[in-house]
Amino acid sequence: MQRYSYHSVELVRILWRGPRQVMLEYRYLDSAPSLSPGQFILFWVPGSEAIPLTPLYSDASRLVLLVVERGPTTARLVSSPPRHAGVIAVLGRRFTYRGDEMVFLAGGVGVAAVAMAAREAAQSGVRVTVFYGARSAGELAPVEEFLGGARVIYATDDGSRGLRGTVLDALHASGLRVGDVYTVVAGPKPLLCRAYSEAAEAGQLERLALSIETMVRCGLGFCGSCTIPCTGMLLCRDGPVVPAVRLGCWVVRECQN
Amino acid sequence: MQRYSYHSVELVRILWRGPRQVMLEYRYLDSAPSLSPGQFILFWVPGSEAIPLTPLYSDASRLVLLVVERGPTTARLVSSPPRHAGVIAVLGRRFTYRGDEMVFLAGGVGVAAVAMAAREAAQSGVRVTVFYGARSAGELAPVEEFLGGARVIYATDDGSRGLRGTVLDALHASGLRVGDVYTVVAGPKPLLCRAYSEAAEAGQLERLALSIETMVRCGLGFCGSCTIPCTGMLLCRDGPVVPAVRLGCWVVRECQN
Amino acid sequence: MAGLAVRVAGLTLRHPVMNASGILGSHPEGVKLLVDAGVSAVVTKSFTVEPREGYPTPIAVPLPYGLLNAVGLSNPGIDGISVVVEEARRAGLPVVVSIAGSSEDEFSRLASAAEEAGADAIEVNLSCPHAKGMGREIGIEPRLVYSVVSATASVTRIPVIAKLGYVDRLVEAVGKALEAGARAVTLINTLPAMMIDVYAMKPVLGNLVGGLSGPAIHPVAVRAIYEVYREYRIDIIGAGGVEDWRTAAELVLAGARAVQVGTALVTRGLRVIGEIVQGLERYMEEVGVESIEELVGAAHRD
Amino acid sequence: MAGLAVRVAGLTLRHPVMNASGILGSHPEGVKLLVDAGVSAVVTKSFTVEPREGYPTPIAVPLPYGLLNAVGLSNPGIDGISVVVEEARRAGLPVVVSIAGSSEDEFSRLASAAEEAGADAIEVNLSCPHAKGMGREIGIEPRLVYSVVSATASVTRIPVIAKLGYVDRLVEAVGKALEAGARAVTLINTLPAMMIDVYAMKPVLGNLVGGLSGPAIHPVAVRAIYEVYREYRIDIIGAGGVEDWRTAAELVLAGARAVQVGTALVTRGLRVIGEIVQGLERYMEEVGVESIEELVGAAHRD
Repeated sequence: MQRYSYHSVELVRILWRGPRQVMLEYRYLDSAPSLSPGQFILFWVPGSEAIPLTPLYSDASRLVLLVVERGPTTARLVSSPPRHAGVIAVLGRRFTYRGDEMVFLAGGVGVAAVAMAAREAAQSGVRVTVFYGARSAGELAPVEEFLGGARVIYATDDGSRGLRGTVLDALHASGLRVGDVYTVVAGPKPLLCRAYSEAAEAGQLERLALSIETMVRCGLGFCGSCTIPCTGMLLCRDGPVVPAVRLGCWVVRECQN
Repeated sequence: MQRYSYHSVELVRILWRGPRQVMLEYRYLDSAPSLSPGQFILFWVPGSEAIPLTPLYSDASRLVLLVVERGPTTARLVSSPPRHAGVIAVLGRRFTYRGDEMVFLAGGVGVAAVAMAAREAAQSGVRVTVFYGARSAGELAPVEEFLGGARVIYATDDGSRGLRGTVLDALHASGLRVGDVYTVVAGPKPLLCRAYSEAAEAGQLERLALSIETMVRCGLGFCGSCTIPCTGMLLCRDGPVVPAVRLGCWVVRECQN
Repeated sequence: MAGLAVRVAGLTLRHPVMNASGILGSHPEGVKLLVDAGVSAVVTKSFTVEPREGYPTPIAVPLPYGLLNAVGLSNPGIDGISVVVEEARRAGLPVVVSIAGSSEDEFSRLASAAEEAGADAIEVNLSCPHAKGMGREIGIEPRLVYSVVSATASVTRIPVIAKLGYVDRLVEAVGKALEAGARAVTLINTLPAMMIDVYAMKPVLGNLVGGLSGPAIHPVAVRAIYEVYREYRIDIIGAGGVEDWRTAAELVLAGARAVQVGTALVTRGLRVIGEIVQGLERYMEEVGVESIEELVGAAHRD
Repeated sequence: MAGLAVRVAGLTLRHPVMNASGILGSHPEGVKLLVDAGVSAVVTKSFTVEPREGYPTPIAVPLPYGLLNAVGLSNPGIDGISVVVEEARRAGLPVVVSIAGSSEDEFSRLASAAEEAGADAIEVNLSCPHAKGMGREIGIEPRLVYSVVSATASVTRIPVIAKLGYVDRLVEAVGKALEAGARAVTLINTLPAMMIDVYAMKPVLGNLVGGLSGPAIHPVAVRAIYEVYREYRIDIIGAGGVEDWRTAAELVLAGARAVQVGTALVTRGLRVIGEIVQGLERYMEEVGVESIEELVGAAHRD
């Protein structure tokens, strides 16, 4: 009934450590929220702030997070994850795709933004391929178990794993262009912009969705901090996964073409 | 989940009028409480006070009350029932009996205290007889439809309906003494006292329950006003229908034997 | 919907339901959402002279019976007023600009800027601390209420609404606000509150303490409005846990001519405005009144 | 249960959970129910000098998030103190006698009577109006808090506990109470509130207005305790929406050494005391402390 709720969580274990990254498993100490694919949480680090994160996985007992160091709170999380933390849920809009086939382009920590969506689609019978890229093999987090059986194709800038190149290169190498099948892209802004561009040129914007990032403060839709520039949308209400057809103005502003 | 709740009600119709009595039907305007037999409500008359009443009947749509004039608020209810009123529920302890047979002795407005219990027992297969008495035929409220098919035997002081005598006389005339079968008594204190006495003499106190009356103020069990003298019990928690075996001290104090 | 039309604080509203300050009223995008939700007037976020980032996160914690928040008056500053006002005026809605200063001078500057930008009324946020005050909010001190409202009303011709929390001397504070030129009051702001996570053993809000809003505070709001209306038959805008037509009607019966919806816009969504409006229409039919104004303060009648 | 033992306000308690004043503590029968429920101390109903019938019904209205009450200090008067105290002492429990006067003289008389009757401590109810005060409760005026607590503490040797609501100048009021000789404070009392039935269009309480208690006010209680403890490292008894071990622990972490349970005894039943005690035991095991005293005010640590 209640749309939003607060949950105390406790660290179970550190699942993996990478350069300036960590994969953490927490458990809910009282009730657990019910997250749908595409939705996210605010994760409170006591003594630091609350940051928006899309869980790699969340159910009644487990919360799995992939965190990359980007500021003081994520640095704290990566170096010294707190034994106890807080979760504010459920934020954002559910994302569902039920066609025959779809691909996810995940650059770096963007894989966290799409893992639950990929998993749910794969488990629902959609043919899912996740293109997951990072600078080098050591920065690729062990996310396969959270992707629900989706096919995973790796790409690294230095070629230390998978294709040498970006996830977009890997997509092309597989014979596809953005928008040939439904495509969801998450990662650094240049990746989002190039994907948009490619889909736009092919007239396939309706087959593309981008995982947007903004500052998030309240997370509940009233403070306005997460306004997605130029779109009239609030990320914590309408995102973070947003159909490309609504992002034309955003692209013009945010992408140097 | 919530033990107690407040409900707005609206007058549907006046079902019956007697000398200084009225039978009223109200409907719940929002949610309705779920009353079990033996339980009661506080009925708030706007502009007057809130009085404890055991409904003749209460379900999701209907609330039927039998009210006798005993003070300013009941006088108001009888003369001019308010279009809108309030109900605080669910007060008191559920009463259930599941033997083969039982009788109710209801003197005057005491019939309201036992109607739902009689109905529920009758509908559960118990053989139920309700002995209902008043001073004269005109003061007998038309309660049969609320008794669930129980057999009803009338008694009036002046013989204008049924047996000439009290409900206790009528019980005896039917061949029974108090305590031969499970007996619940509601009505003026002398009736309760005589019934107790009869059951005690026959060694059958465990087959008797009395519907007690006290002042009721909060109704929720914290103010102490409804303490049943000498028993350590709170009427709004433990009553109003109380097993006779717990009333020895009360009887000594309250009944002039 | 003629029956729901109401005049309050010099504003003509097609129905009595607007948003509370702090909900979506700091940027044009948010104003558009409020307009689409069907509010009868737009109430802006509280503007301060300088832009404010606000407090560190967490700035809002959902509770079972309400919301705990310590946003810290995040706002774009005095220069951000006009673009918000324009968005509301573009939609043809009255706009109430909320202002928060730490001194009388700041209130005056903000009031002038609001009027210049085209605001239809000014809501004075008296729940912020005063630079020279001794309490957690201006509203605690009736003499400060007087000086702040006076500083606001004296530089502007548009109506001034004083927004107060449930302070000890509420009726006295309202009296001072009226003396100083307030046209109306908004009652109430949030209640002082906090939450501690018992496992982390720390306060959850970044600011440690904050304000409680939502259903939990509704009975306090009812009393505040009732007590003030009993003393002064003035224009009151009611706020505090309004989440459906019944809670809105309760404030009206207590003495409010209009209501503000805050927390429920967050927890129940933007559709709550329309639901309240429709519910009030049905309620008015049921109780047989043609205009909602007939119900204002009706609980005070014998 | 040694880990739950706590000393507060001069009382030695086997665990920190007692009842709140107003719940079952006005007659011996009620005291017996409290004893059977497992409270660590009995807190009586507030006694006044003269017997008081109280306000007309309805005196209590259940709400979704709490209880609204206006009982009106119903009590048997000063002569009723001893039989209640005796019942608690018979059970071997400490007993805190709550007193409510309208003048300093009345507080003195009640305090003496309580001490004579064998009370272990006195809780001064500062949420009633003062005959010569100007506010709805004594607690609003720090100087009245001083004079009333002083009148109480000066005539008795047993500990005096000042019970306050969340008033504007709470920390100042607590300071005055301490200056006047209070050994501890109980925070908080109910919040001013009311309910209007929108169909009947009237306030439901017989007294029209009353006090809100229960989960709705819990976040306000947390803040009150936190703010006072931050200022004064004194003995605090926490009250306000305690309904389970978590809400009890939250008040302890904020700074309370013991807690009172009021509304939850009504809405959840007498078993709630035992549930809270057991829950606190498990909590202490989980967080690895041997004594609950290690947790008092822990939320203030860095």
